[in-house]
Amino acid sequence: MSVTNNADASRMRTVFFSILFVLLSLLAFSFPAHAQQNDAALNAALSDLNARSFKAKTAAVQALGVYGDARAVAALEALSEGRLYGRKSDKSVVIAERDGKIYRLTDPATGVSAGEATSRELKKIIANNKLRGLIRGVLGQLALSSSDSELRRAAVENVISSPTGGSLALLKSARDRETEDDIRARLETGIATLELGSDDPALRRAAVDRLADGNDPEIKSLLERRLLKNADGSFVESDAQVRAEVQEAVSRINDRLALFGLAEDLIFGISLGSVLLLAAIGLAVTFGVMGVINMAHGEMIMLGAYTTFVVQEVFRVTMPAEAFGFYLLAAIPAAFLVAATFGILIERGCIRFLYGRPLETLLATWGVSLILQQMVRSLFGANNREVANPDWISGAISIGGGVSVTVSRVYIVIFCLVVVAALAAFIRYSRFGLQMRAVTQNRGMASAMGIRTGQVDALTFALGSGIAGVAGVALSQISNVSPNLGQNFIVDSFMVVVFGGVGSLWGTIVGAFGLGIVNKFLEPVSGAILGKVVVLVIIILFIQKRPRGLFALKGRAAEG
Amino acid sequence: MGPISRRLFALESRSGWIAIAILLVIGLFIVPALNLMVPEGSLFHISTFWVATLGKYLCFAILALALDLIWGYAGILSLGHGAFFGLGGYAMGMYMMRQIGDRSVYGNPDLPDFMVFLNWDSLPWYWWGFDQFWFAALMVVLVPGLLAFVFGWLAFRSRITGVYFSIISQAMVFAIMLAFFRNETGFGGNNGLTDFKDILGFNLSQDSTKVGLYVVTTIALLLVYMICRAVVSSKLGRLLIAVRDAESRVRFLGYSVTNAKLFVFTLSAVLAGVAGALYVPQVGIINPGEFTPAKSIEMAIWVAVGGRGTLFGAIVGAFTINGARTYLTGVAPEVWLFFLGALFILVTLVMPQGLVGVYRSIRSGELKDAIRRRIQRVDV
Amino acid sequence: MPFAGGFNVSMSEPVPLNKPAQSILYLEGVSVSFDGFKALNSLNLIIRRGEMRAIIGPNGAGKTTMMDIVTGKTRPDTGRVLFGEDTNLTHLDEAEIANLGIGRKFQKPTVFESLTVFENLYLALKSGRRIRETLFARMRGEQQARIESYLETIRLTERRDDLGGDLSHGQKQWLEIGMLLAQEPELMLLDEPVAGMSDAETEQTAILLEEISRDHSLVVVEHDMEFVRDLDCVVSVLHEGSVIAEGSMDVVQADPRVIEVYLGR
Amino acid sequence: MKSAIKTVAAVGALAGSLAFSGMAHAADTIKVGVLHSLSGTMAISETALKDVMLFLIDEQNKKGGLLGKKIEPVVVDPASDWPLFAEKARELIEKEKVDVVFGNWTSVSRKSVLPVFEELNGMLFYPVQYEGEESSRNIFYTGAAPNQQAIPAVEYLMSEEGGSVERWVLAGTDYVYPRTTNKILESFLKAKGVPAEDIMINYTPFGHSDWQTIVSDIKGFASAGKKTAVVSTVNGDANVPFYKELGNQGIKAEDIPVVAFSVGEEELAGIDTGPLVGHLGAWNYFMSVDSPENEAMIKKWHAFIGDDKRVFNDPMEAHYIGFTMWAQAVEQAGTTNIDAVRQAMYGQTAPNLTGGIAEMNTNHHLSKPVLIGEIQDDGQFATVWETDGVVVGDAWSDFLPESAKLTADWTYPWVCGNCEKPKHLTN
Repeated sequence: MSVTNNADASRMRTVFFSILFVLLSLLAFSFPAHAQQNDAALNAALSDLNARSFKAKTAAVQALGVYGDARAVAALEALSEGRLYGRKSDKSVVIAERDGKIYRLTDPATGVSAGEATSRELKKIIANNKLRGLIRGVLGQLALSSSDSELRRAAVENVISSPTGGSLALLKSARDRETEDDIRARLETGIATLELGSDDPALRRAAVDRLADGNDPEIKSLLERRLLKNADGSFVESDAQVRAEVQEAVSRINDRLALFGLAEDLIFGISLGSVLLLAAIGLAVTFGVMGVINMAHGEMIMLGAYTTFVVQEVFRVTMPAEAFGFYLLAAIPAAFLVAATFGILIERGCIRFLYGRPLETLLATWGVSLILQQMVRSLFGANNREVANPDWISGAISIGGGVSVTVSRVYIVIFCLVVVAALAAFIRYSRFGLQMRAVTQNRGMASAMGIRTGQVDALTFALGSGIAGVAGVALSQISNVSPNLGQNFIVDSFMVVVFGGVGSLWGTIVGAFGLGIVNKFLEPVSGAILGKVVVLVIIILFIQKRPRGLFALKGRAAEG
Repeated sequence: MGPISRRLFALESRSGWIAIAILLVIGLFIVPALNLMVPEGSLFHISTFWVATLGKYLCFAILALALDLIWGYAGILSLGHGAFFGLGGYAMGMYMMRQIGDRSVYGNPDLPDFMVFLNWDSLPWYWWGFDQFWFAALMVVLVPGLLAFVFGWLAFRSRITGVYFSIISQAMVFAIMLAFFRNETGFGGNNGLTDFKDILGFNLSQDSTKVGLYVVTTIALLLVYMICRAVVSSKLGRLLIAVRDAESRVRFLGYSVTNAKLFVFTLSAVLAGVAGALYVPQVGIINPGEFTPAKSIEMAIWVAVGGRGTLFGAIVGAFTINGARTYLTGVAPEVWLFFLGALFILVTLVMPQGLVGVYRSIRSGELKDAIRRRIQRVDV
Repeated sequence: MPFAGGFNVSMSEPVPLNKPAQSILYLEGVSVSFDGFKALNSLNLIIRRGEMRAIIGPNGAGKTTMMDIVTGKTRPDTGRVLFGEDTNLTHLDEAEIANLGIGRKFQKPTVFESLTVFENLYLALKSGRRIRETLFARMRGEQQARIESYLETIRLTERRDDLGGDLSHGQKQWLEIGMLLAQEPELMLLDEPVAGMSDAETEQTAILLEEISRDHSLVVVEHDMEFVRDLDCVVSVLHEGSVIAEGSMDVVQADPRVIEVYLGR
Repeated sequence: MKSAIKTVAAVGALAGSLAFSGMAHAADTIKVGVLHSLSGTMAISETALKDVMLFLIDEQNKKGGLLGKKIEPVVVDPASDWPLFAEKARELIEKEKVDVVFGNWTSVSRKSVLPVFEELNGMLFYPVQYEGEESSRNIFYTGAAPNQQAIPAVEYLMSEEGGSVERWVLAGTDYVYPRTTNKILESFLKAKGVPAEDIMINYTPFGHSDWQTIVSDIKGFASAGKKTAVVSTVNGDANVPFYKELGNQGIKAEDIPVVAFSVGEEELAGIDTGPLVGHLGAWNYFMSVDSPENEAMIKKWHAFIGDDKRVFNDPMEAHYIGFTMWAQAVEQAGTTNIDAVRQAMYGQTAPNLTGGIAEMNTNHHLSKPVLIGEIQDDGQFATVWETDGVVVGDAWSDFLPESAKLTADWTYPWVCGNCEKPKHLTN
């Protein structure tokens, strides 16, 4: 019992502070001139930010929110982003920008430079999640009146996701001022979510009407809570009429969400499929075309990922900050070259002696993979390396219904398709591709026609390895970059190639996406682990039916 | 004596028999005696570490024999033999788990600790009977055998051969690994079965028990060797080699390749299960780590290194690789994988017949010819 | 029951056939296609018991496919394949068909290279084919004598203890024929038995086949026209998956369609 | 026939040379075994612990060693292979005759070596936070027990300062540590009045790399309008893709904070922490803690390893504390005899690097402070909360019915790792 009491009390406190804060902030908006003059209060609030207790910091943030001028905004932003420091010498609060080994300081109260300092002379002012949430709300409310529509758009989201007691009034006034349709729509929704708790049944009904069109799971659960009963047995939503409408709205949203759920599984499946395809595509060349079981295939992916890391570090040191984000583009050819070079070394040094003995290449390349793993471990250390997601592939695109697609995965799907298309075109149209197919189909004849089969073998293997390296660039964006990276993909890659049909690029594509989608549809039903087991069993049983995979060559030629 | 029967005897030459006898004497009498009777500190004392480690190698040797039987003779490379080894081990582990009784941490005589911990209220049906040694021993051969039979029947009937078989057998062991990692599966999840106290009433932490297990394993190795020898020198052995060389020819001769493969694959799985069952009491733990695909691949490498298609080679390979691992992980812990990797590459490239093959070519003077031929082949 | 196994009957228009009583192999309306390519097109063929038949035809005419169908390696899309009186072969697998008494030699000589010549024959020897039987098999003196006699027949007595892989190309062909003999089949299908042989070897092979044909039904697919002529038997000409002519070598060679097929336009 | 005899002789010689190779060792050093995986899946975490052991031994030798003898590290590689752990443990104790072993990371590896240490009466210092439910006479647990990590973290999140969380996702890798921790947390939360529908438990396999569905489920679970937090016991390799997915799907710490018990500075070094700012970790040590001991230690560590980017983390501090206590105990006992040192270990104290004093309890677990930190964009944790003093590590959790009644105490009158009543009460 005491637990709930405590929680209630804390909620009460929050509400109280919020109301107080909104009153104060309204005051601030009405008398900005007065506030700006009162620098003493600003300074006091700023120095309170450096207090030890989070309570004092909270109060200081709220006080700064009341100020609402540019200086307060700058200080709050700095605090939220971890750029606000306390100078140890005079306990003053400064905004610090790192510049190599030193920090350039700015006095938040005046906005002028406060000299430089080393990291030893400064102590970071820590914000916790609660404080950051508060700052987000405060800055959002301030930015609601910004002239920049992008800022307003973000601000609306921030206010809605961190609502306080006064948010409703703010949102309403913002709506009345708003010129952009989409922002106003968002504001309307935000207002409706708040008005759902209004005392006026008419307002509540209007809110329900408004919200019934949405497909946001948060709104759904907001509505669902109106249907619950209070502790005393009465309904949260007292009006039966409204209750019925809420019920109706919930079921409409549910229908839409079910569709979105299917879409989500499909999207996740495609995304997983593209990862599988990337991992397997190099193998489709070395195993599918050449018949070489390359157990070091995973290590080629790993080499690609480590090349990405090295290119990133080179960019970090040599390139201006704006260009840093494009290290990924530079990493693609680099990874291809590195992995292809290793591919040639492996082919010339090892595999070429083993043609026609596929099971022995398996063992030898297993040895190669051990050596490569240990090599990377000795060079880069055993732990994970950080490969940053550049800004342009960070974040997510919301497609409604609580479903969002992360940008990096969209890029991976696109990238994967581009790689496959490029590979297919290369094999089909280039002279080398022709030679490659010729050597695969009839080595003796190709050799008699003057094709240097040894060279073609080496280059084919280099091609497969290089593509694996390129896959490593993409996989470094969503996975560990560690010496074990390759091992995580090797079993899956072989499954995809065998399932799709050895020697068939098309089969590999269909196999990868098929397995990805099946896996993702199974996962919610059976859990992640059992889902994977089921997929493996499906593959094993499927191979019984079609021993050569989905897209196998038929007839006598395939039975050699 | 006809030519065939002469060849039967020639397979196990007199020198072969003598070698077996010498190894047996060392294994069965000298090692235990040096461990139990020679006082610690003496130059001739063999520490329990070596008895336990050799015991482990012996299990691996049985496993390697099992794998050699199907790969070296019938040409079936299974990359999933860890499954049979592990299942045999689990069957034995379950018996020893049940023997713990109320000496477990939570003191529940009816449930193993991990079940108590996961709030299971009763023993799942597949644990029934494992408090009886005979039942567990039966399961040691039955479970791997049955799995191999079903899996093999599906695969061989559909004529899945070569690389395809290798890869789906890898998928099988991988699936089993994932299933055993799950705690709900009821085999202790990642930690597996551990904390064993005794086997058949013998305290596992006593040196004499360890020596006893070691001796039993040595005898088991001999028996398995004899079984494999009997199989490969029978007409069936010829048939298996024939299957390896020209599978469709065998079919057109009227033999059922499926049945031949199925028989030897199931036999091999059973032997692997026995190896696992002997392994677990000696290392004191069985967990899904035994099902990792890497381990199964490595088993094939033992056979390749020792010499495929020679039973003795499988034993040599298992001892060599595992001995090297024991030695190198202690002496060169940071770089030993380089050595191991290089060894694998070297063996496949320059010793296609493995160590035993090298030994034979040195003896017969074929080595020089072989090298010359090899160089020529590369030039082509 | 009218007998329709006559020579010199053009089979270009498939006529419904009635199975002759003495036929050992009877194919009716057999068709099979791979990825749209019709390898056999409603093929009709009848081999009488004790007959030796040569089958010729250009590359891709369906000769090997026909053998695949008979021996169970390939399933026909349509058609009937009967062995002996009324054993339907289309549902049996290779081993079952072999055990019925049909032996086959491949185009590319296929022997067990890691086994000795003697062991190759030992495995082929007609005896228990079950796995249990092979596991506990003991060689009997009578079996050994038989192997020795086959060795004699295929002229490999000298090389009995050499590995199959060490034989010359021609010797492998012979060994394979020897293995067929050891199987004691009623019907033998030989796919290009003299391909890659020297003239002397070819001649010897012809003699060998004649010896064999005395107590076996024999179907020989061959490219070597001289060799076929030497066999002196009925010849069927296959083209695009059907028989276009049948008869003695002279008759067949005079057939305008055969000439057209072989000489082209 | 000669050949066979030769073969046998060769095999014998090989075995012999293997057997003798380890025998020659000087008796005038004190040997410390280091049993951490340097290859395989666990090398990621354990290699750094091997380095820190070499560092600590080097430091001690600079101070003149122990009992006038130099300390000699014996490093072996159990290669993330659990049965190999047991073999190597036996090798260290029986063949190398080490006086103490520092090692292991995973629970299964500890379970694998435990019978070896008990049989041969060895001494193992185990430095990693773990699930508890164990107290061996031969193992000292210097990492956190669940009550030193999980419970304080959840209490913090429930507090107003931590965001008044009411809804909980317990996400973990499917093995014993997350299972135990989640069970303990579940009963703790229920005791605190959290209804069952506000707790979601999810398990994933080792090395799980595709987190799209689960992160999306978490988002869905969090959309119920109550403040939601994720308690992550996700292990090792799976963390990077997990956090990347969190960051990419835009889950901000202000909305859904994730508190992890297996993610420290070493793990964060492999992740771009920009999008993760504010997610939490609960440990007994953070590298960022501003204390003179910590600063000095990091400086010496960087000098030793020759790379000032290398991090120092909680298990490393645990090794530091364990090693310091062991060295003191050896000095006090005047011998490396295991039984004497064990007795001297009880009540042994050593300064924490974060301030305060750690103490070895008679249940073989440490008393240590608990710190909650938020991830910063530089890959460090900023401490946002800490316990007032030290917390005594519990071998047996009070929140599990079967274990609540058990006591671990290796001194008179108990002398027992899991007993309901003292063994020597009647004596």
